[in-house]
Amino acid sequence: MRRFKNRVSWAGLLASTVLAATALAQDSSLPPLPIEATGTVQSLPAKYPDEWFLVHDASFFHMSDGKVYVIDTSADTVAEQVKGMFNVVLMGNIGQSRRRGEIYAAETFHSRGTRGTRMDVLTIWDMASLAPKGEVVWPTPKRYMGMPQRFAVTPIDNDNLLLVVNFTPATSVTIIDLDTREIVNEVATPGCLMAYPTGQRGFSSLCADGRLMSTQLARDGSLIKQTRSDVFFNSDDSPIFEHTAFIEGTAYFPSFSGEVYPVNMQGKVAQVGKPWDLVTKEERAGNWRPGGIGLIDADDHGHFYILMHPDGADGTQNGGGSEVWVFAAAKRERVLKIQLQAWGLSLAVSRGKKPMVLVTNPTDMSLELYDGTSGEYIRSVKDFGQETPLMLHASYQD
Amino acid sequence: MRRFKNRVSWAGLLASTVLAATALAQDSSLPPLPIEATGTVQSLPAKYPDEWFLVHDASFFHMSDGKVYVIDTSADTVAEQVKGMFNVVLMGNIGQSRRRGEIYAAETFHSRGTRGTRMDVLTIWDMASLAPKGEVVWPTPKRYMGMPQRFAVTPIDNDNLLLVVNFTPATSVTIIDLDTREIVNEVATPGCLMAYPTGQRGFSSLCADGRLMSTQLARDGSLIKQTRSDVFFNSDDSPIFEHTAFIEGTAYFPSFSGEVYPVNMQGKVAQVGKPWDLVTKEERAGNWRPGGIGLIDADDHGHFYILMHPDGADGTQNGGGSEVWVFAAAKRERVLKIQLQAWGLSLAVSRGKKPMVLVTNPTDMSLELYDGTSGEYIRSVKDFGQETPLMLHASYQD
Amino acid sequence: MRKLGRWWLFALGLLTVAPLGAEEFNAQRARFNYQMSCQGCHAPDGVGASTVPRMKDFVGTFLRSRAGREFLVRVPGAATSALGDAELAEVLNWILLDFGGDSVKSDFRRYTGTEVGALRKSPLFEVDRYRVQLLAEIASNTMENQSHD
Amino acid sequence: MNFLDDLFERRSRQLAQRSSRRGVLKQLGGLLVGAAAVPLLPVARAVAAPQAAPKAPKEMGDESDCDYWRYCAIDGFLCSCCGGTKNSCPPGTEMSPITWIGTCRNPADGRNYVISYNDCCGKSSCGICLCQRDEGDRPPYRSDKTNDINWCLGTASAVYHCSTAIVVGVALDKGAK
Amino acid sequence: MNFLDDLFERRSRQLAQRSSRRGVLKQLGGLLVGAAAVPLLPVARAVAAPQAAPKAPKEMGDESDCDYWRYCAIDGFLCSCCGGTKNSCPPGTEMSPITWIGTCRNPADGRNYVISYNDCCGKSSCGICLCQRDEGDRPPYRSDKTNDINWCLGTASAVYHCSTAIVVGVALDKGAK
Repeated sequence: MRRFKNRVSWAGLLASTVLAATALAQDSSLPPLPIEATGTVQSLPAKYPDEWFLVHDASFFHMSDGKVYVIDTSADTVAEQVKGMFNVVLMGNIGQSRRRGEIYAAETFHSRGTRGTRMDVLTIWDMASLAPKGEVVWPTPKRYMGMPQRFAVTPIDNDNLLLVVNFTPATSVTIIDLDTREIVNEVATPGCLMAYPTGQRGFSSLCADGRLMSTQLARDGSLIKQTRSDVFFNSDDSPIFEHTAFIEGTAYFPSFSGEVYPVNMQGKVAQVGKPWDLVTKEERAGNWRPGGIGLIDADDHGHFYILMHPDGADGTQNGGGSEVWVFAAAKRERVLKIQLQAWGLSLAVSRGKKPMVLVTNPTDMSLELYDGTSGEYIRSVKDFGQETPLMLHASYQD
Repeated sequence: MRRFKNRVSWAGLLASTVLAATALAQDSSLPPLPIEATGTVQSLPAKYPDEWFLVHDASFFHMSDGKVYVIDTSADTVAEQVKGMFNVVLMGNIGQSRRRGEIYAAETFHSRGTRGTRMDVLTIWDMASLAPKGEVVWPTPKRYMGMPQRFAVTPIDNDNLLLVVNFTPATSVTIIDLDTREIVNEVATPGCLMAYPTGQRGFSSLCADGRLMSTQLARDGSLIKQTRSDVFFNSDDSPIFEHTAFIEGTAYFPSFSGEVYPVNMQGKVAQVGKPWDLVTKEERAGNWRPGGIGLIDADDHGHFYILMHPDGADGTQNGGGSEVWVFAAAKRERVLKIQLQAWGLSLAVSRGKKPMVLVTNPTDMSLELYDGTSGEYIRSVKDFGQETPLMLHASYQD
Repeated sequence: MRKLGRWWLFALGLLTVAPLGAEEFNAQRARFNYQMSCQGCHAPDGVGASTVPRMKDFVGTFLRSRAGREFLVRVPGAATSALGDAELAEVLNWILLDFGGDSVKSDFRRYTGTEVGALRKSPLFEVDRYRVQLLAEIASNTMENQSHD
Repeated sequence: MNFLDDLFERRSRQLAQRSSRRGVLKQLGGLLVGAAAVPLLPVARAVAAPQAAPKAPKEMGDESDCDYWRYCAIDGFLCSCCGGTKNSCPPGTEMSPITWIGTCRNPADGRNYVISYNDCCGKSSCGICLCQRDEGDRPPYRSDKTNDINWCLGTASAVYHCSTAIVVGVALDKGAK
Repeated sequence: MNFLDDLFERRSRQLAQRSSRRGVLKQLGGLLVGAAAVPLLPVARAVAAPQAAPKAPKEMGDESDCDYWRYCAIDGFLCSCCGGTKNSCPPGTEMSPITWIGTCRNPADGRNYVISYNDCCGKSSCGICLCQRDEGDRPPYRSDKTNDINWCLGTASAVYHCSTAIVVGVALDKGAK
């Protein structure tokens, strides 16, 4: 069918070509094209525009060849959309520093590709050159490997320190000084995982027993104190996602069943607020629930965006959703429903004045861009060499 | 559409399930299933059956994660077809030893995946365990990297020596002793490339100036003599493919334009025979030409099989073909034309009594199996995790 | 599935196991709970794997000090597990009996739900170094006792 | 490439189907409430053939099918499709000793079994029979119940190839996890 | 995954089209013989807009299109689609100093130019705008005329990312290749 369609269009083309070829007088009086330089390599602005995203394709079918694409979603063609890429090997995770113009990628190498000695490395990428400008090697490989996360590689303390989550299955966080690019500490987080920035110089982790554990660090990365919250959810019966959106120092954690837990992360210790419903009674009856991988993100205007699906059940929590719902967090109010073209698996929302929502469409692994204010579908980003772009990150800028 | 079709079939399923659920009496009086062992790993026969092929997927979009699948083409379902796989990193090449039950893979690693120190390695895979049983490391990385080949990793001398082709762009052949798994020599082949087994203990290479260069080796891999043939083709105007099929010591090299050059490789020096036409006058008028990547292979009955396409032109030589033509080499006679379902890019032919032709269909990257005697289409091998299975190898057995 | 499975059992009236009493010991239930909450990392026979500590023929060593006894409850795998207090006590007792071997004295005092419930309220923040420290203390105490003997 | 296309379409279709399957089933007035938890295809298939009832342990269905009973909480490539089996690894890989555990109901005997989902490691993604069922799956902070983590831990290589589903026990009849 | 599907279908379609295009063109009695070697689309597009003729060097067409004139002998991913341009590498890659050379005819001035196809290296396959034209391509033993080889030689990394097409000279008028 495609083939046939194509033949037809070729026939049309041929007709117009006859015209073209007879009409065209090539101008041989033009001076010849100049000799061009070899060896030229492009670079990017040190601060990426709001419309740019980092698209993390862990390449589920070829994990030794994971990729992060830098994508300009304001452009129309793939050639204009793709600004560059870098590799992140074996289910890596990334974080960004606005201030330093750096992207941090936790990745894993084996001396023989898929076998041999394992080495865990944090690679520091320069945002302007997309070249590696440094690396930090784990003394013993132990970094967390799994579906891509947003809070497994987390800069804190005005980007002086970088936290990288470990899992062996013992859990800990490696702390890196971003000035010296050295590991300064490793803090155990027994029974708890991930690193959500908390206070001036700390982080919180979600625990198996339904608590949050907050860790306060000193300027040099040494441990000041760890504090466990009260139990606020049951990870068997009412689990919350490890994915969250930060709005003015509060992290919004959605639950499997459609509530959201606001956690104030501005103090030294995470303060869990009262959960509220994302769904109405009628929607709950239709089993509307949150779902996806990178299923929630925030804009700069107090809104968070979350992927929702109907007919939710045990087992649908990672599958994504047919709609994106937008909530004014402070008002606990839904302000917009975006009907996706097909389905969404992960999303990210751009910073700046005009929030744009980028969504992974898992049926063809394309990305779809929606206006975060009107919900209007704008364009797709596709055919950019992606395999499984399962985590999207808005670009940060000052 | 697909989606709709699916719903329909689900409706049917539901209907039959009602029947099933009411008819089914689960038997709780059965003894419980036994506890099963963990840690069990499968193995394969040391000699693969005729119906098995090695499918080399260089993963053109993820070359750090190239794969070779062991495929049983006699089976119906993918679960039965796939016997195992191993990785071959960065446009590798493989060879096999019947006698040793080994597969040799020339591959390349970098200390940081896609960057850092380069290391060229020959990995020796055990055919029964599909585990690596040894490796040979190049003192200076220089192995040939490109579209996969059949004669870049070549065992000779009853599999006592292994030849691996290098390209920096200076050309040479590294010689490995397969008993000691050590590099015993490197022989320069200036202006010539590849290693086609020649005589008892030697090889020939194709040269840019339209000659063959034959290299004779001593038992220890040291060089005895190199001999250049007369010019027998023009690589500008009448190039031959570097792909060839061996039948009883004669290598048949097809030309771009549809002739075939028989080269007797049984003596110490390659002897080029008189070329003959693969195409009739009428076919030549329709520009029927050979084309593809692994475009030619032989069976055990004196036949070679070659991918052919009509409307050939400069630029179509690597694109494959719509038909496979089968020739009785000694008689210079075409014995069969196989019309492919869609298109073929590479092929391989099984050894043994009943030759079977496996062809890469580039439109969906599936493999299609044809009866080499009748030309009948038998089945497809698909959905086996492949990306670009561009080179196929028949399995050898004694 | 699990959820639906439960409905199924309801439907057949198969909910047979009564709530766990204070000091009950049901080895079958304990083994099941061990499997569901611990075995993934600690292996079927408690030998552990790579970074996961060995319990087999060793776990009883911790009972030789009070801090060690508390340690077995306060480690994250126990303290933060999804098991109820009584279930957790039962699993710990089962681990000691089934895996402990010679490291457990035959007259060891079994954990109770009450004890476990109190201890697990303060899960450890740091495990590895504390474990080493505990074992060193236990070792030196043991040597001291032996020298007294 | 078709296979990817198919797999991912299938994945979202499956989700849709499962939802709607549940939806439809509910309307059947609870008749199938129990059966809904049972993989439908194998059941239907097994019933199609008349059965002598040997008093030996029994399983039904196709172990290379995502709907096979043991895979109720799996997320990954089925080793059955990769040169391994439901409970063994493909040649040349290593089974991870560290894993996570679920329970699934065997439709042949109505029992719930404890299933250990051991990953096979040391070669890259098998890429075949991607199966995501996620029933009972919890986020990674509940590590004993998560399939979102790379469980190639304690193996020589951390590279994930495929997943097995091994019967390691019979579940207690308390509708337990 | 659609993009792979598309790319590969496109690849075989392109082959088919090129063949048939040539076939059809021949029937036009040689009128278009010269033009047949010229990418048709850019020409047609350029003509559509009326042109003032500045006496400056000129190119026509879309450099992210496989039919762009410089790509007559290319085989690989177009750097123009990967964050680079027709003659420069994407950020963070390294241009190979060792390469192969072809000639292509610039439809704007009718001249044949010497084109250097330098690969960009050090990151894995860009994966975008796969373009295989192979005109004048020879097997690897003719290394000065082959695009089947990984030309990431003499670079820090041997990993191929994408291909550029750089004007390095004007060809002698002998219809050379």
